[in-house]
Amino acid sequence: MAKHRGKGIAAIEYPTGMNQNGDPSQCWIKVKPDGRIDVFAGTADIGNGSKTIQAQIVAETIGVPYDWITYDNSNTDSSPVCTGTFASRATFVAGKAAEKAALQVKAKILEIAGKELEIDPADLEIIDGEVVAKGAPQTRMSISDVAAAATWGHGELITGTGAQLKPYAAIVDPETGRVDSPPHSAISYAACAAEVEVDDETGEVRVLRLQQCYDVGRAINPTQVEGQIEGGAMMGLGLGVLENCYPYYPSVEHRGGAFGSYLAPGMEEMPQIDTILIENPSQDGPYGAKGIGEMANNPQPPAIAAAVYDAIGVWITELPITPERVLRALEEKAAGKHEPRREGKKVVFDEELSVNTVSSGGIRFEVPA
Amino acid sequence: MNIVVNGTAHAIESGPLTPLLDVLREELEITGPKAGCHQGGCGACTVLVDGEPRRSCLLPVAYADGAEITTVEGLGTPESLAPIQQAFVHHYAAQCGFCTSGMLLAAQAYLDGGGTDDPEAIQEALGGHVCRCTGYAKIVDAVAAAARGESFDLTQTAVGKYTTVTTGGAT
Amino acid sequence: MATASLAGTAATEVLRPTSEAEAVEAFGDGDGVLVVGGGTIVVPDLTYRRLRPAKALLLKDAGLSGIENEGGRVTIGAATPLAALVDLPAPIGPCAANIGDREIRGVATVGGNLCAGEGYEAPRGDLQGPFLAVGATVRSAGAGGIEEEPLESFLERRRSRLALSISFQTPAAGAFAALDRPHTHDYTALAVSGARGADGTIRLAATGVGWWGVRLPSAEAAADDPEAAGRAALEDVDPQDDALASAWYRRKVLPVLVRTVLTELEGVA
Amino acid sequence: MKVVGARIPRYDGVAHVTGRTTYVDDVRVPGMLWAKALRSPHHHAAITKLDTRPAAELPGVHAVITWEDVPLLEYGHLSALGIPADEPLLAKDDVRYKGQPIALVAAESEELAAEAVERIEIEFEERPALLDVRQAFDPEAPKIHQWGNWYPHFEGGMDRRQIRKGDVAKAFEQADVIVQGVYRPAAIEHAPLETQVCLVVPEPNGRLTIYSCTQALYFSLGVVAAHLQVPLNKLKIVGGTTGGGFGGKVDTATETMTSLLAMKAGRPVKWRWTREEEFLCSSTRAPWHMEIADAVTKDGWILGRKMLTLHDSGAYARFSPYGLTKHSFHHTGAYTIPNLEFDGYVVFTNRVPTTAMRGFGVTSVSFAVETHMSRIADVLDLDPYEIRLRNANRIGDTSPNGIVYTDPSTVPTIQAIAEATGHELSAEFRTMTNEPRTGEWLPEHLVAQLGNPEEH
Repeated sequence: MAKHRGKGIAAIEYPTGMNQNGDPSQCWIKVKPDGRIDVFAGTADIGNGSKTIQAQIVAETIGVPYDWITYDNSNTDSSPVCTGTFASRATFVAGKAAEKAALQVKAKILEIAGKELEIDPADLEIIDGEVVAKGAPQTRMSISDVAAAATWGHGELITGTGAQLKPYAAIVDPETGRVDSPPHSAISYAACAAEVEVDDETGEVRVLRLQQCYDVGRAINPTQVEGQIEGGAMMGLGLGVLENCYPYYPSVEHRGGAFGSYLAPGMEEMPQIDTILIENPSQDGPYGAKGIGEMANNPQPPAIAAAVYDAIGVWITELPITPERVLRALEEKAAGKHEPRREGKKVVFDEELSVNTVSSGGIRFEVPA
Repeated sequence: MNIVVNGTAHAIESGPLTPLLDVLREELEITGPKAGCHQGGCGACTVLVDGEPRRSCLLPVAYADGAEITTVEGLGTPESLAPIQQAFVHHYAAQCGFCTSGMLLAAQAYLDGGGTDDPEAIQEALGGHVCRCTGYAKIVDAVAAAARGESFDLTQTAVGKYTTVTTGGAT
Repeated sequence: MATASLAGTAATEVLRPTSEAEAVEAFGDGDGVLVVGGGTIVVPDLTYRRLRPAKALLLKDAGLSGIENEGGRVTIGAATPLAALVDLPAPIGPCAANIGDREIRGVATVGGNLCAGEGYEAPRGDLQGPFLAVGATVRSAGAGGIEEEPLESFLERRRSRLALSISFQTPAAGAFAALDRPHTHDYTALAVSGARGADGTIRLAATGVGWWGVRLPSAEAAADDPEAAGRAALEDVDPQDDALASAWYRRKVLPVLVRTVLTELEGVA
Repeated sequence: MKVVGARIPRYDGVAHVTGRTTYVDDVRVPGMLWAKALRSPHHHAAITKLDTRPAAELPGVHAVITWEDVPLLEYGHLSALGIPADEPLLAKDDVRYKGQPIALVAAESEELAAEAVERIEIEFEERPALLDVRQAFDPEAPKIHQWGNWYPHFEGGMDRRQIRKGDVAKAFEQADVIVQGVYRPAAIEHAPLETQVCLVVPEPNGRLTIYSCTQALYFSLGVVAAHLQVPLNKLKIVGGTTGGGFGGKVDTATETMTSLLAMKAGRPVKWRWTREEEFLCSSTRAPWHMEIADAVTKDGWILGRKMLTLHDSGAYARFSPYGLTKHSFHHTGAYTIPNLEFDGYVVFTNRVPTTAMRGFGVTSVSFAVETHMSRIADVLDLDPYEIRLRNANRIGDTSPNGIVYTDPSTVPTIQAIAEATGHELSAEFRTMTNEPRTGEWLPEHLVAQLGNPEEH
């Protein structure tokens, strides 16, 4: 007849980009006669903020104010290939393509400016939308003037393209799973501590607090990173204690067909969420960025499961940790049936769930003693 | 039947049982309110009906006959954003944006009713709205900031309330 | 004109009475008539084509809204929105406050809630529980004219009646307990209401343990001992599985909520 | 640097808050028709009769399509990777999940389309359903898929994804304790606020403009072109603004069928799923069944791991083989375990096909591995932070499939959380780093797995 609090921890890792690569993203950029910059890419913005991120990368790389950039991902006629917004790749892969395209644009701007100023482009740099001679800042030319000169004087289009692709890493050994080249070019890491309160009579679990640390490589836009992490945390909370398409899995009965019967997390379930970002740069991502969009819902469920154990002394390893599962586990514990089987040096949990119990003559999980 | 939407009067041809949402979106082509579920479960279609927040997918248009409707288009324009719209931009309270118009109108009704920056009161007022992207934290922050009457810098977003950034490598 | 509505309502005759008398007449014997209170339950059913009524009776302008209190006898019009109930004493106020969110409560009506669709996959009539607990009577129209009867018997035939109002004597004390899950999104899995009348009689009722709200007579009989009453309540219910909770779980938690309500009632002078 | 690292507002933020962002459902074109689908009411059944004429004859109906209208009926989600296809765009001989599309109608209104669907005459012969992945291998299990009950097309004709590393038998022999557990995360609905939707407009030049909510414009372009057997320049996908996805909108669930309707009707057609369809008929995150046995020393080193994974793919393969492979590559989590034996199966069941969702393939294994880690700490009475730090990935360690880690952050992220929560670590764990292993952090069992991070 009480509410119990508990704490748990989990640490996770997650790859960036498609698991075995082979997933190109491309970008092309053109510069208008007044120096304003049009970026074309095929990356869908599903809310993750890739329009903003790629525009930031281009502005930074060329050296112009952010509001000089227009970004167009609207259709497959004008935009080059992007495999898609999944696999946490929109910043890491597609953002890299944008960086590469921007570097080409920058080189072209410096080349035209070099002709105009009669200075070796290698001795020029771009600062705040102006081409400036290194060491002689009084010698300068605005990018607007460079673009005008290219358009009306040199008869040139300042443009750039970029493509990012790691070739497909084929599995060469189906026995061992070894691949012929590295399949993931950056791995992101996170740790999460959860604090929960469990009502031992109704079985209700409330998540009170999530403290999380993510290695994001480089936060191109810290607010958007927080947005991914906070949104992921609530989705992870849903995975941990609320959501289930098949409430009687493996049965398909009683599926919820409405928000009233499928428990997506609501505002009132929001715990306190603390976010710590670590920037341990990746070798391959734009400005050292890694992708953290997907992993943001991975560490909460195990942290919550450990916190529930800490609170009431039962392991619930089927998700979500519903009030019913809590009460059933507590009932088993009271009946002395929740303890693992110990045999020699083996400690065996969850035997009732194992294929060894449920399959008849089909598949077994053999563990050497 | 007649309704006034964002100050403009419209004679309605749809049948009286047609949900207000479908009248707005399909007959009047006012597409700010979103059809997230047509079940009353998500709040993406919320509009103000005579100042009260209502799920437009649940309301037969006959029940809005003669009413003044405010949709997100009537809150403010891109050139002149309402404070709650500014708050959502500054606090990064919209990601995919599909829940945003309903969320904004629920928030506006909360503010119009004298709502404070108390997070629990905000959660109670907006709690029926589903957002799958943000995890709600920045939405609550935005509404609270608007309730405090803050002014908002639209050139940058707010620093997360509970965030620490450790730059410069891990080891 | 474009239409996105799935609803097959073009063929539906829409009736918009402007008084109780007109509403009663329009309803007739109720055959083929869909009553639209606030619309929060039936409009999605129209949209999803689960309802294709010959006639729809819109109650909004029928004057059936309002709350009167005459010496502790409270009468609530069937078209009164739930938002108007949240400040009523327990168990009614807390239950009303627990339904939907501000936007739903602003339009959903008492009558609609009492006549909510049956069953475990449908939104339940949450208010059936507290109104049973306070011994409410319902005034309704239909075949045979206007009649007033206890809520228990009304519930059995509510699909063929037009609820006009519901009345009850304000209890000396009341209490309400529901599962503390995210209620703004999910339907109530289980709730218990209790009331103590002026004469000390305790009445208990539950929603989420049957096809509609039910009295808990066995628990009432054991009300002196909250623990025993909780166990006894199981004799009064026949819960089933649904998307939110299993019958097993409902049986497990019903005694807890009954005990909680009775304990709270004891604490209220 | 001024722009990178800055807290710039969303590029489309003002459009979002003023309701000006145009999602697919907001696009208006004249003459548009509405689509509705006839879906399977059964989990598993043979289709014994299908007659769409009563629907086609209804005034206001402009097109009806079935499997016969699809130029290339089967094109797999992973066909681009050379993996064979198993799923017909529209059901042909049988249905294998409740909600599977069988026929579509395009009509003047959504209501009329729904009415036409109800007129389609169809008969089924129900078949037994397979729902429990653990019983899919049983001799008496119903056979539900042309390839057998589990996916048989991994490299080398393997019927499972295997990882083999080091010497597992020796690890289990040397272990002080073997901890074994079972982990079963649930199927999850993506539930983006925008349901699946697309609008296809036939253009006068013979092209199709496809307004799509896809998360992957070019991926969907390829899928539609393959089914329609047309070159890429016949199609223009318009999108890039999606009302939430979370993985579910990589499926290209509506684009091809709507294109077929638009071509047949010669009119623009919109297909917008109801929320109920989204919940009951759209693909989900997979439920997984995972069994782990770890060989552990009493001070908390994990010497070896045996693991069995059954990935509930639902009725067809979709992305599941990819997801299982990713799962296998990450089945040690944020830790270095030198001796591994992993077997994973993609198992078919009569439920809606499962697909990618946020964390695809790894959300499941993160839950299993991390809960298992907490259990091991509890069984051995060790600090749950410290056992993780002890086994943490370090620079130069190798992954299950032999990749050398170059920038792992298990150590600093856990240390940061310990500090934030006030969890006291003993000195050796407080001061350790992710630098390559030496001394006490390089016990004998971890020597052979080391790789050279410079060669990565």
